[in-house]
Amino acid sequence: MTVNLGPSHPAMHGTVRLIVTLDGETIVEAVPEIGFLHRGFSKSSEHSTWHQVLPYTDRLNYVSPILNNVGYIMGVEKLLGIKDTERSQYLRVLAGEISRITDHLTCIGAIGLELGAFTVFLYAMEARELLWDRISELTGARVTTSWTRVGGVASDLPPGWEQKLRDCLPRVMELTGEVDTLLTRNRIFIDRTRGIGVLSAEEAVDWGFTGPCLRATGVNYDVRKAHPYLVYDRMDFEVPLGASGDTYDRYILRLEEIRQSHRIVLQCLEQMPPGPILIDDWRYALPPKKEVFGSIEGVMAHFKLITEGIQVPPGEVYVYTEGANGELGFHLVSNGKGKPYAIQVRGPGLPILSALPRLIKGHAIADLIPIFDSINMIGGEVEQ
Amino acid sequence: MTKVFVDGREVEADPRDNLIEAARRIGVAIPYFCYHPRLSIAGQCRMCLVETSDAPGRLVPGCQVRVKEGMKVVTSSPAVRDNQRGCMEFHLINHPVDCAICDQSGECKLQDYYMEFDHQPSRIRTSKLNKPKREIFGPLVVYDAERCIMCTRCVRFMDEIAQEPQLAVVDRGSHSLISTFPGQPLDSKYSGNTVDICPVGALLNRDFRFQSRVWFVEKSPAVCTGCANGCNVYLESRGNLIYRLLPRRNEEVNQVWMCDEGRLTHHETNEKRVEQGDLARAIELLRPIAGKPGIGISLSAQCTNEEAAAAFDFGARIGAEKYFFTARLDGDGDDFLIRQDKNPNRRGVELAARAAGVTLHDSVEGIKALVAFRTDGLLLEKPLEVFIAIAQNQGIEGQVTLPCQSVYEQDGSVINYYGRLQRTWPGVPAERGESAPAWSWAERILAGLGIAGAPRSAAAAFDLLGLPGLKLEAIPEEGVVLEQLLPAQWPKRAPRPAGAAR
Amino acid sequence: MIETPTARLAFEDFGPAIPPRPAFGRWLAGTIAGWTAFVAFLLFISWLLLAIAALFARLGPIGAAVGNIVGLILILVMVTATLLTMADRKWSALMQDRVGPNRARLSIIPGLRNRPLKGIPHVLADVLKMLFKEDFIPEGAMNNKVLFNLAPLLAFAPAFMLFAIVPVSPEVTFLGQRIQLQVARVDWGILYVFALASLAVFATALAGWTSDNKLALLGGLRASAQLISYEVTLGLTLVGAFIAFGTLRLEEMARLQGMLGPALRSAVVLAARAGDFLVRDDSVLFGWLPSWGFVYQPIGMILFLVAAQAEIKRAPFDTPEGESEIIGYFLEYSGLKSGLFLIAEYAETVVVAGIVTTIFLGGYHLPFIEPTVVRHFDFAWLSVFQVFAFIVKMLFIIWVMFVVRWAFPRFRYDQIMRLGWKMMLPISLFNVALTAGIFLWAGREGLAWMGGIEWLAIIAFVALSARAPRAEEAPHASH
Amino acid sequence: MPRTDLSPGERLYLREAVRGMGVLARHFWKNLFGFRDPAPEVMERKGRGVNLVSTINYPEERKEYPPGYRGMHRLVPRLDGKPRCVACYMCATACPAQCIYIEAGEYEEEAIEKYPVRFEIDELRCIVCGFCVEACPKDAIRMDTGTHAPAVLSRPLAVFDKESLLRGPAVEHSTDVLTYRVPLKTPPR
Repeated sequence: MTVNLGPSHPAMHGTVRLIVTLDGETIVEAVPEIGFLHRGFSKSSEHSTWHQVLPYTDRLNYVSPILNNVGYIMGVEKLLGIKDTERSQYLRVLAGEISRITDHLTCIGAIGLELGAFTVFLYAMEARELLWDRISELTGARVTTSWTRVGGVASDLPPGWEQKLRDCLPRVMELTGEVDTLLTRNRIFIDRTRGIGVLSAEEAVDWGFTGPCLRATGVNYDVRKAHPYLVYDRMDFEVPLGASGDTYDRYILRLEEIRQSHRIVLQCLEQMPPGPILIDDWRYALPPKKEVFGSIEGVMAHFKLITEGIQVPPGEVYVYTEGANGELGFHLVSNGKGKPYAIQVRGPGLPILSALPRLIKGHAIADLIPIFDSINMIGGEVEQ
Repeated sequence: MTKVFVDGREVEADPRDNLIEAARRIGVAIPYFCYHPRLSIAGQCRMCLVETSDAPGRLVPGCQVRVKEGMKVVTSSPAVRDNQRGCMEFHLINHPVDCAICDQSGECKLQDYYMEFDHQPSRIRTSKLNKPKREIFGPLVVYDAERCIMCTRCVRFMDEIAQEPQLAVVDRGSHSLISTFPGQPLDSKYSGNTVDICPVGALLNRDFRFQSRVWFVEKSPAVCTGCANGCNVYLESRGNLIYRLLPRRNEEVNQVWMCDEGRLTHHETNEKRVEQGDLARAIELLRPIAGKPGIGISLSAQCTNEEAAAAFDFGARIGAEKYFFTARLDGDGDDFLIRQDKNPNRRGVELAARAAGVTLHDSVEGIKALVAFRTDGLLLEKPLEVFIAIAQNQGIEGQVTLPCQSVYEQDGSVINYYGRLQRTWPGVPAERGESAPAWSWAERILAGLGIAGAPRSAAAAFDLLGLPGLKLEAIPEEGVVLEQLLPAQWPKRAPRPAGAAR
Repeated sequence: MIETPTARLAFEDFGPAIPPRPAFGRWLAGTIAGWTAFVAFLLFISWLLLAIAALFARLGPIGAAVGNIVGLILILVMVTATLLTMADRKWSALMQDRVGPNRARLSIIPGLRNRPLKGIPHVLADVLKMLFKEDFIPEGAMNNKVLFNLAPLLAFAPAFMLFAIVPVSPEVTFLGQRIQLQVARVDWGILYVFALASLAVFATALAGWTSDNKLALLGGLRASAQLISYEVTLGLTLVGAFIAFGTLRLEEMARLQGMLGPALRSAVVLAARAGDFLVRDDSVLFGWLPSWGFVYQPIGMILFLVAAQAEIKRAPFDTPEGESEIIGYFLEYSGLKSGLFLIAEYAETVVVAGIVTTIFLGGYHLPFIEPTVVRHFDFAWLSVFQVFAFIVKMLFIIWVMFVVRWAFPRFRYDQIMRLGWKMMLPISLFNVALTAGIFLWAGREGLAWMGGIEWLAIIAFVALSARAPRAEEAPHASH
Repeated sequence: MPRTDLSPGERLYLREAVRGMGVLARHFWKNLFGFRDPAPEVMERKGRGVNLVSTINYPEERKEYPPGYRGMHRLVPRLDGKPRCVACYMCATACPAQCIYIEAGEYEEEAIEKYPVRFEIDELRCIVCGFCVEACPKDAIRMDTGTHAPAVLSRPLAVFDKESLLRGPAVEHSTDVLTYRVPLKTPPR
């Protein structure tokens, strides 16, 4: 029996379609079909200036947009050969880790939701909303942040924001703890997730897994530790590892990563130095508003940057950061103009999604859903 | 050839070259404001100062200094860079914060050079000098003294190229500005060129002013339809509108200039267009009389070669009795770029007629039905039984009027007054209504009447012209001179093919 | 030129409009008033049910039955089930830190135009929506249109008929009529429940099959297997109760869990003679423990609740629906038919709660104070309170079932089967054997002791059993 | 994380069931009897007896958007009520969604020559990235209205024109042309 799940199906986040061949309730074969959310990211980027690509990156992994912003802008900075200010590095890490927490909360909530534990989903969403409120105070928008800039970030911490964050983090962790209570040791949940969607470490590496799904199999690879960028080398955090690479491990690993990200956020708040948040070089960063309003030099630099974009020297870079779901790579090619020649994104979701048929083969159709959720496919980054 | 070294690289330069041109040969761009290759050297802006081996320890203006055998030129030493920065700073002292309202921004040399050579905040703390803004110099040109950097390119152009000295520098020092003479506006027929050569936003085109930003419009090559000279131009268009025409370099037709009249020819394409046509009704009207005597074809000298060829083809297939030639009336001409014949393709229509072996009549008479391929200059003394017009602009209404594409919108070719066959390209991205080239309408009418074989593309129509060895796609960008059409008499200063007699 | 139509809006219409913070005192007063009104409303409903029954009872025995049908099934079950659709959403909202539905307005009533009324108009809105939505029958179902239409009826009707044997009040003289709030008093009592409940499986199977939809078919298959399996456990869990009470009749079971009839009457008479204010409730075990079914049958009660939850296909046993997997056997239904499936689920919840209340929670009995109430008021007042008590207990059970529903993830289909056959069936068999043994050995007193010990064991088990180490206590990889 | 097996208590469902129900029941009773402060900011709800409900009853209750929030656009007026905008098209250029349509016109008498005859924003196309605000060299467009674009019943209604966008407090900078420059001496011929 062939059953068609999606593209419009309650459990198919991000509109993906699974053509599932069943034997009774056992899955013989599953073919994921993507493309329903395709937006032509690469092609659209070629017609935008380097800065105008930024809103597109918001929409890659739309649950942790700041991590995409950071990854992309780091690529442009690498092409330009410049480095952002120290404070902006801390800000990027801070906001990025908050985004990671929101992403993991969403994933955990979705696992709960699809397993019928709707309450878990709502608790996770409640915690996520608290953090997104902070993000919106910081960046001006909850999800479509477009927050980073070449050479820094768009806005500094608003007054009183740090205290607000410190106020809301305990509540976030409390709700995370309640999710923990409701799911982690619950036998129904464990029966549904343990030994389901198992992938060995070797196979995971072969499939190109990264991020929590890879670490759930026991492979110790986290870009933040393996190739530290920004100020991650100054942060004290641990990389949790799973053992068996099943849905349960993927779930519990995300739960643990939330706690680790929480630690990083607190450390960032402690260590963050004062200083500028944007480099002072008018070839790359827009001049301060005062100069734009009042001096011809400022307004000319401003006009050139807006109309023609940042002049990026010809070259080709691949920049990889640890996105919420794994290694988020940006391959940027510049031909020396104000617009990218080509941009490709290595979304962590695609290799993981492509392993889905392997993961769910032989399981019941009811297991498809938790497996699908635990790999946390985000339509935006899989189908650029 | 003279051998010089620019930034350590060897350059084979013409002995008449100055340093800027020599450096340009290997792609090294020395910045300049006042220099123009076709104008005399002024040395006003000091932007082009470079170091040479001839004058160690001091900087020399690249525009004034000619190359010398073995000369070593350094264009990016710290001293040169420092001078460039200083020059920029100097030019910007009194420059108003006007990018937002200045039409030049986007193609402004100040902006380009600032980003390339300066990109530093301003150190000036005094207020800027106020000068007249928005001086209307003439019908096409408006002047803003604050933005002017006194490169005097415009003054030199009017003196040397237009040869109508209408501009001058008045006042002194930082108060100096460009001015017209009292009671004498800048009304030269070439005044638009001063806008083109102005490196900043001081002289602006009143026709284009505030219509669009320069980075929104798309450039595409075309041939001006204003007169028989066939100046090479760039169209700048967006959507289905053409915003302005700029001269395109062609040494043998218009050098780098064009006249004011030609600059305004795009208005015909933008305004008062016929947009819809009832093809079915046209076919209905023609069906009973097709093949019977009494059908006339008229075509205007505004037609492209393809349209003209298709018109004769159409006439032959439908059994036309008579062919009529219409044209716009002659206007003023001069001995430089402006011709009296205000039609872009009189020679082409004549050529097509010769190829088709028909005779062209001037006044429309002796027929019952008329199909007009473009209606410019068409005069009907009495109403006809059937009158189908393929027209670009509103004005003459036939029983059926089919919308014709402008020359700027279609693929095709025209022949200028001295027989230069020049290609023109579709330059407007968006379609205007149902408009189509006249040859396309001819083909569709014939198809509706059940007559096959008419040319279905511009290239096919071009082939009817019977020009051996030439294909439409193969016409080079600068055009081909058809030797048999070369005139005996040349206007005095008009650019002409290299071998032509002066 | 590009023509774009433009919008002119009054910008004052939208903008931050933050209401002032309400005073805490006002909120408190409102809350207290609201709860008082709720209790008063329940009391009024109790009185109304009795009054209706008494009114119809004037028309003779058939009239009495009709009165009970009207009062219990049409008013109590139907209204409760309807309200439960709302309560489910509101309660879940409270559990999940939400506000819950509050958009619908009774805009045709002048004074209530802009009042959300805590979301109550949603009940009406839901009903109207169900009634007026297009009744769409998929093409594939047209071949079996009769069966397709029959399925929701088969789901709906038994759910309501089940309540016929639930006693809501004791036999009492109310408004001059001898009445008891129970539709049918039959010897085979609870067997009626099992007989009718098994009809529901036809509804799911028919719905799944006739929908001509693979996912619905899967749902129907899952439902038939699940329902049939849990029927066994459902029956066995109650066998212990039969043993304990020695009857199948629910009204008997209810009566046995408190003082009624002559015993109550004589106790009150004695107390009146002595002038006591309080009258001792002799049915109370050991002086403090109401002799309710849960005392005798702890395991039976828990298992019954679980099995009933599975039987009415509610989470965590909602695999037949499985909204995130296969959407459910009623996938292709729309409009009123879909509504029938949904309301049947809630009606079944009410019925199960009613049965649990009757068998395990003392039915309509008020512990400790029944004789005192009769001493100071009279039997008619007592019955009003008893109906009230029944409704409150029933609501509590419903609430517990809802908490269960919202707290757990869903089982997988095979895990449900394993739970049913390998865990619940053996335990319930064991429970039957144990109960029978103890009853033969020590009678009901012994059963009470056994129950007490079992409760202690369960509480100790829940409170003291070790929790496996938490995730964060385990070592991390770090480098 | 080495795998830990379930303890016997957990294997029997009941223990975790009770714990889970406990969490829910705690939320339920706290929210049922808690004092719901409809103040929009959840973080400010502190103190005893306050419930946990974080949902906001939009539109009766509204959350105040934070100061930096990118809301609906407005065209900033000058002190004399005309828009500060000089129709430089920077916002239209910077906009990745191309939602801004401008037509420029000319003031006859003022030192600022250019002004927008038409200035329209299609709020449906807008992706609220804020690049237009960043791109404006005249501080003429801002997204500080503290509201968002309203819901509309048809697409054309989401296109806001100059008059409806021009609102909010007027702004003047010392660097404005009108502030420091003498009036145009020679009116255009």
